[in-house]
Amino acid sequence: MTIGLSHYLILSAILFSVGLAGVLRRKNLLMLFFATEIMLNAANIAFAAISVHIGDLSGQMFALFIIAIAASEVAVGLGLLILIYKKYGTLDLDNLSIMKG
Amino acid sequence: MENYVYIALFAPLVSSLFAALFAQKPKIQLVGIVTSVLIIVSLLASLTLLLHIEETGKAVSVTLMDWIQAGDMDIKFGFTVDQVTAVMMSVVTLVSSVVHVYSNYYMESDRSFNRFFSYLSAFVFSMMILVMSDNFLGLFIGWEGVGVCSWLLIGFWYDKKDVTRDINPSISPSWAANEAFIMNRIADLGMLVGIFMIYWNLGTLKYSEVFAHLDTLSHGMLVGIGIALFIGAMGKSAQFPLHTWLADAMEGPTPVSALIHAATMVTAGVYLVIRANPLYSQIPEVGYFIAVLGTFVAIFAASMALVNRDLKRVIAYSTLSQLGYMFAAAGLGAYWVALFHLAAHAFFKALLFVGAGNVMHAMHDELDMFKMGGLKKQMKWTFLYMGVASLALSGIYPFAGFFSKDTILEAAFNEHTYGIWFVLWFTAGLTAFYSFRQVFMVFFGDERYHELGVHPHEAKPYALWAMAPLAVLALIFGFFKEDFVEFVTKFLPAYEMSEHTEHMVWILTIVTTAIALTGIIIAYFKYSKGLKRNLEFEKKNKVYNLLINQYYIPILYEKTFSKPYKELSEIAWKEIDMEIVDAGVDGIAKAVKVMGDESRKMQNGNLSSYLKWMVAGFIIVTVVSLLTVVIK
Amino acid sequence: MSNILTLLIFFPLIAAIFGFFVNKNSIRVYGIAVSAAEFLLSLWLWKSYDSAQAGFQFVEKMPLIPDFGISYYLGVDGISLFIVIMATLMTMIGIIALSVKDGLKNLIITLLFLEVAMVGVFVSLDVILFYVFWEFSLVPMLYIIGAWGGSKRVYAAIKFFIYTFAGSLVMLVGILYLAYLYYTTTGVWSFSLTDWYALLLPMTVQKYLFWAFFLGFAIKVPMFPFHTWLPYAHGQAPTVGSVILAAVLLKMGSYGFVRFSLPLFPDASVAYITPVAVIAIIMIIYTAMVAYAQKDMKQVIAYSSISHMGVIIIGTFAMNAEGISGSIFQMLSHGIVSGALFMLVGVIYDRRHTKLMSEFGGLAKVMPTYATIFVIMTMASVGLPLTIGFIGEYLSLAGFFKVSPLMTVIAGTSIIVGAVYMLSLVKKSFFGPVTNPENEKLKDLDSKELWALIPLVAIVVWLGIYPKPVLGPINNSTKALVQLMHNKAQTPEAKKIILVSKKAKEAK
Amino acid sequence: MEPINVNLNNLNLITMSPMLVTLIGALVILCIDLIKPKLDKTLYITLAMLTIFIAIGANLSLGTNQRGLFDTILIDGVSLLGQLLILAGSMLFIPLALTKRRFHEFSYPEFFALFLFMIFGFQFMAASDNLILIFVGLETGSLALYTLMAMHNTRLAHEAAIKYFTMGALAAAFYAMGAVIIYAVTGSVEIYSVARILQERQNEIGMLMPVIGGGLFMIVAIGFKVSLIPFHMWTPDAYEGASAPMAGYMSIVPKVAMMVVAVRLFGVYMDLNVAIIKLTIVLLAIVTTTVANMMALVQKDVKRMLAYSSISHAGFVMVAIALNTTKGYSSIFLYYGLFMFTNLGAFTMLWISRHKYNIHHDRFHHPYEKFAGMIKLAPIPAVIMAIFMLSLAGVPPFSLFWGKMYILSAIVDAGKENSNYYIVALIMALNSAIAVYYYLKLVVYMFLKDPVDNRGKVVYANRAFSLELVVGVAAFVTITSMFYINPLMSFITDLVGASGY
Amino acid sequence: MEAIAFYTFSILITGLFLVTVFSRNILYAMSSLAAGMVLISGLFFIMRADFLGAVQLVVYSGAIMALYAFGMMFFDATRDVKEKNSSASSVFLLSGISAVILVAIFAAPAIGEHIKPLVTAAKGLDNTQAIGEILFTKYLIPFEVAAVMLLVAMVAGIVLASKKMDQSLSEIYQDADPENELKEQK
Repeated sequence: MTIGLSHYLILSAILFSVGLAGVLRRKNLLMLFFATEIMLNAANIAFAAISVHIGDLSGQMFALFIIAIAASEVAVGLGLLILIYKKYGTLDLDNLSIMKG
Repeated sequence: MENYVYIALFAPLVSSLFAALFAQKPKIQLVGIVTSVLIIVSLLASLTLLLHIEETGKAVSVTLMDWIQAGDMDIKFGFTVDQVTAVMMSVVTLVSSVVHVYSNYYMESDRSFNRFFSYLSAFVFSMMILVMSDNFLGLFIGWEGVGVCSWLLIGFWYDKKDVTRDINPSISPSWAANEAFIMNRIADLGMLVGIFMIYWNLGTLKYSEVFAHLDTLSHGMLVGIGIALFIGAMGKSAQFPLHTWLADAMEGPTPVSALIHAATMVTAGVYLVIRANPLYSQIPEVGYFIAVLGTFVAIFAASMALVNRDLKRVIAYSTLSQLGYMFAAAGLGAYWVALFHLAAHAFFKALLFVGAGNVMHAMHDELDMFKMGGLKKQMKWTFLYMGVASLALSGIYPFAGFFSKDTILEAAFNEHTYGIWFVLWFTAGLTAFYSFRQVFMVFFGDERYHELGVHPHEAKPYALWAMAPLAVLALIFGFFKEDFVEFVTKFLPAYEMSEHTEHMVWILTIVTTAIALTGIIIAYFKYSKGLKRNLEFEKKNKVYNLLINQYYIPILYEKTFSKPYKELSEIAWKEIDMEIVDAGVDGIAKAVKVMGDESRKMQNGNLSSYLKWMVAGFIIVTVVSLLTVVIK
Repeated sequence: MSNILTLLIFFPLIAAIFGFFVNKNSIRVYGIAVSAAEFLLSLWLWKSYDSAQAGFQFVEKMPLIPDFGISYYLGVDGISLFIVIMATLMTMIGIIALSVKDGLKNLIITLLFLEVAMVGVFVSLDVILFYVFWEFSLVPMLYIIGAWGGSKRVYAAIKFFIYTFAGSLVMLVGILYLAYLYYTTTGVWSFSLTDWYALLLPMTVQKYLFWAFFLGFAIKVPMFPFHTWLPYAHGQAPTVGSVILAAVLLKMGSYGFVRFSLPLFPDASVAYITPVAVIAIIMIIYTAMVAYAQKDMKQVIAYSSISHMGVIIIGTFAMNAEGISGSIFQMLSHGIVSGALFMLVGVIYDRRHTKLMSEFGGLAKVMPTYATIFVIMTMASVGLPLTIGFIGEYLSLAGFFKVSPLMTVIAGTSIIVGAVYMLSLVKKSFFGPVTNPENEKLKDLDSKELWALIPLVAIVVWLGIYPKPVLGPINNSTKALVQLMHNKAQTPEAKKIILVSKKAKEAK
Repeated sequence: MEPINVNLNNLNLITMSPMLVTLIGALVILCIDLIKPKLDKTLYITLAMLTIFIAIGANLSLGTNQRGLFDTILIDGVSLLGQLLILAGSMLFIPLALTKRRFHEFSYPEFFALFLFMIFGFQFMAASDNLILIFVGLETGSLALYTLMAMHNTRLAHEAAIKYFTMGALAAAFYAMGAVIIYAVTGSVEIYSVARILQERQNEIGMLMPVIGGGLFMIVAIGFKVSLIPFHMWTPDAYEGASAPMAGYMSIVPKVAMMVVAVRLFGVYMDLNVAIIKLTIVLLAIVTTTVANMMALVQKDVKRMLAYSSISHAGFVMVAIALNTTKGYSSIFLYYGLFMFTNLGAFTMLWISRHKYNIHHDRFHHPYEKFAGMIKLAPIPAVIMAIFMLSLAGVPPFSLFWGKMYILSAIVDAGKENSNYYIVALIMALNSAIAVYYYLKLVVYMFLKDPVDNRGKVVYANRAFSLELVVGVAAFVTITSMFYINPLMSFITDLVGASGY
Repeated sequence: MEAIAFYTFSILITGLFLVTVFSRNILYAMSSLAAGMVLISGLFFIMRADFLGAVQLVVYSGAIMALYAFGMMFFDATRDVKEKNSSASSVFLLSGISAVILVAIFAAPAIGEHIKPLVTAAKGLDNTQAIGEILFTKYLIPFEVAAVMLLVAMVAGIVLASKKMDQSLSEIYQDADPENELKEQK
């Protein structure tokens, strides 16, 4: 039994959904960010797998840049979290609902 | 001669405008004099024209200027004075002159003396346009113009308040004025439709051209035009069922009633039928209908006059009745007879009204004849005038009415419409009865006016002098019958009695005179002495109540038209316009707003739900799209 | 003077901008002077207008957005000429009669802006330009109603704006579609009306476009059942707002029918005569009834406007020169008369701060001059011959009689129902004894009001007796219009109903 | 392993010049700050403006239809237009930092550096058809933008930034996944080759599903940025939380950048004639316009209302993408070009009236009541604000009317292909009628109501010359639009047409 | 062999990420995330995407997780997080459906088939070399932009987390102004 492209893709799909579930479920912003990392990783797996499968390097490059993007997002995201943590003393997004309607 | 046409036409206008300049000023006697003089000038011009036409036998036509030009429609202010017009002009200006002069007396202490003359002269102007115009639309100008003047004059004492009277629902000058105007408008619509039909079928509205080409039209179309125009005539001449306004119009000053609602305006309908004789002679069935309706109105109105206690209303009903006579004649094709009666009627009816004006003045505007009586002593001349007029109205030889009415009866007989003849004959008796009922109630018997504490007095001499021409004409006009016939039949179709009728003339005359005399005699016995109101009778008797309530027609109109219209209007406004149409529009706006409020709830400020919405949106979009693909 | 139309449009604009620098206390005179100058300018336009010619005159054309076929394209013919003059006249008279104290400066400047839009609408021959002015006219009116109006003014103003705006947006889609059709047919973009006139459209397309334009115009007219903004707008607007709204703004809709719907979609117009006429009849009778039920003088006149507009629509859809000329003349007549009536109501409102008829009664005794003018206008409103009101109404009905005698008879009840509500208004307010002690000491018209009203009375009588100087050019242009429609008509039905007058035929 | 030879001439480095300018500008600002801190903000403002100015120049000097740097950079008409709009919007934004009141973000040079970095990122989005570069550019710009928002340093700004950021992260994941799918069927992440390959393969079995799926993922990512409902949720909050000029900026520049991407990406789908994607875009656009309009109706704060209004404008513009006509694509840029001035003008008016303490409302800085009776307190600003509102509402002759007209016209033209577009045009037209209500609401408050009480100076609180200048320019552009529409539109059409759209 | 490794890794990764997503304890969540990342790099190695695996290991498991760890310490988040998690059903529904959608898309036969590689390095290079070549030719610009992006992230992080942000200039009223805004409120 060989592991084909679809195995990876389905893994990617599952991980994407797991990440999505986390994003939707989490109220703690830090943990919510974790979930977005999972989603990006899911994409990475798919890219890498396709890239390897067809022998084209763009996919791996894309994955590489996604990693860079994820890193940048973390930096900015954490900055923002620190900011609101200082102001609100909590990371619960339920507290962030002054603006509505 | 053209200048005379213009003088006859515009002298009243100048008069009106002159008076209008002072309309808001207190009384200026000069205004009365100037306007009267100008109307007399118009009269003289009219008479000159009459003589001129008599001499030459040719009509005088002038075109003043263009009026409406649109598409193929080309309507000019054109005036033509032919035999019929000349007669009408003379009658109108003559009565107008008398009424103008008389009004100097009648309105002498009225606050709005000047305004009155302005309106009155304006009326004369409109009437002159009506009779002089050489096309239907010009006629319509006059038609509506007299309507407005009538509105203004009926409502002259506009500041009177609405009062509820026992026999009329709710009435005031302004109410009556509006009623008259609106009823006339209903008829005017018919007239307009007639005009439209003529225009679209013949491409012109000029009498001469229209009548010359009538034969190109189908019979059905002619009937349509005839009916439409007659509907117009019905309104102006207060024919059933559009008659109620005329009695109510008595709210206006009495000279107005004399001029407008007796002598001139109300006869405009008859004039129209006479004018359109080439049309109506081609459609005898419509003519017959007109005759029947006229006959009906004659007896219908006479019956109401029998019991009415209101001095002016009695005369109004008699006018209505006489208009019925005229229509009967015109409908039967005896156009010159109708015109002759029109002229004669104008004289004696105006006289009658003006006389009634004297009585009213004497009685301080009291109109109930039961409160008068025995005025003969104080008002000799007035009694004389009204007597003459009543005799003329009753058709007693040698007064004018005798000749004209008799001829109508002969014509009815001649046409073998014996039913019409019989009714008209019977009505002649009624006419005599109510006319003299009135004379006796007012001038004979006990002096019941003492109860009111009034001191009757005769009118001023110049007023009495002013009435004289009418009285004279009421007396002698009948003797001009032959000349008149000769004159107008140059234009109107000659109406020759058959030989059979010629033989019967004497018998008919005697029969007619007999019934008239019978009426007078009955009236004499019943009303000349010891008159008392029989309240029990008035309460109980159904026929009396039917008549005094004008066959309940005003009430019926009130209940079936006025009130429902008002209620429907309220419904249209409050229920439909506000609740449905407007609320519908607002409903859309509100719905949008509500939807905005609802959809705003998804923006609940919680990041988690925002994220969910985003994913949900993605899923909805995707599932729908992918399902579409799969289904395809 | 070849660019008089440009001058006519931009003079008030520039004057309005300069108006900002005029001191508050002097603004009134400035307003009168500017509007009078504009009026004289429009009279000059009339003087220079060649009545014998039917086509567009003083044509100016300058590309504005050439790639998209939009140009600055102006011109007047007999149809628009007098509406322009009426617009300038009514603006002038409205300004003369102004009784507003607060924010007079803003009001006058706004009125001048409004004048720009009004003149622009009627002289534009480029459809987009027309649309621009058409929409822009809403803005000053919004301000006028909303800022100087009655207690529900904001509601009324917004309703007016959004309602008309919505309608005209549908029209815009129609315009764009028509432009596209023109483009596909000829390969060039053009929004010039005269270019569009040459376009022969298939019936199916005409039908859709007809309704698209219809919606825009019908709301403006306003036609039943899109009329409910009007009573609010009139009821709440200050006098000058009502005057201009009734006199000019409503005419934009009916003018649109004549200028656009008929010549562009002759077949569809003919095909839809019946539904449109039925709506018009409903307008005539139904709103007349509603008017009769009103308690407020101004509302009576507001609803009467709708009723009269019904007659105008009837005349427009008569498809012959008589009816269309009549409807255009009726536009003028209604403009003058209802303008004057609104002004008259404004007079009494200034004195008593109420417009309820029940508050009045017997005014004729206290204010005779006022009553006289009111009655004259009433008579003109009910279409008395020899007043301006008759000719238009008569011709409209006469024209439509050719199309449908039965419907004309029903529509003709306008002369009855019109009399009913107007006379009952006059009776309730002017006749009878003076019951309300507050009314006993009312002042009659002052000189300012007389100056505003007397010219209108003069026009009412003058054009009633001698309409030729106005009706002649209208008639010429209308005949040409009908000829154009006839030539364009494709369905046999339309060919039959669009009736070219004989004289025009002979002239050919 | 052999050395790789790269010919510098083939790189076509010039295509990078506008981005390089902004990059250098940003770095210069950072360096200056490092060397000598506490310099006045005017210096940075001027530097930033200069940078943008040079970038515009660099941009204008580029010829169309060239690729550079291993084909990752694509300078076609659309990218030029996109960059021009981005730069012009930024140019209008920068002077707004010179306010009378002091605000947090403008006090730090980092703000201006980040601002230029952001432009840099967006420029790449516009100037590339490589999904990777677009993604990187997008994130560069977005991350900078989040920071700029947060730097306003109010509670609401933080909340806004977090919301925007988090949703942005999710959208980024969707973008990545969309790219995966596209890559999985084409083996390429470059749009032009994607287009080519899809064209070749479109009739293969099983193609439709991934093609559509990829498109839908991309719609989420793009819809997020241009705020299509239901991916718009961040928009009102972000606009409300951000400072007024930043909100105005956000309503234009990032959207323009993303619109360019959308044009490129969906252009492929349109050429393939994938009906589902077309339909989805149209439906989303309709829903966006309609729902946003309805939500805007019930707002109490002008800024928030403008946020919803910009959503509805985005929806309106989005329809044009589905038309796949040159006119449609051109009108997008025309619309945004005009919208930029009007909307930024409106936001600047809000900015001028910005004051520190909320008077009328606990939460809102710009509730309607604040502007009540403005015509009496400040007639000229009131008139100008009203002009902006009317322009947004699409009342002629103000600028957005023309944009609206062109888009509607483009939609109507497309009716030839599919008559349903007539209905779309009607819906869009009627939407404008709904929209006019909330714009008028402000006009009503300003013109038709009396001031709430005597706080005349509130509407002027933040007034400064540079702000007035921006408003003046915006007003001028808004009013005189009809005179330059033709050259502008032909310029745009030429550029768009030259790009093959 | 590959299959075993794949399944092991897959199950582990999924499990770990599930822990990340569902754990109440932030420390567990983070640890399992880090572990998952490491295992993903394992997957990359299986695929012979060595460079990517290395980067994953270094950047993710190293840098990113380190950042998170610092952040976590700052937030004092070692204790259990009390979350009022939104209704599980909607979360599962939404994520489940998206999983189905993704799987449905990925299951399409056209995925990954008949594709010619477009971006390839010179033959005979191993993965890292190939990537190096491509990265510095074809993807030079994205690489540079990514560098700028990281710079932006750095500046942003510094700005946001710095003390400068502690006091908001936007919310205080400065006296430099001639008028006192507070007075205006009266």
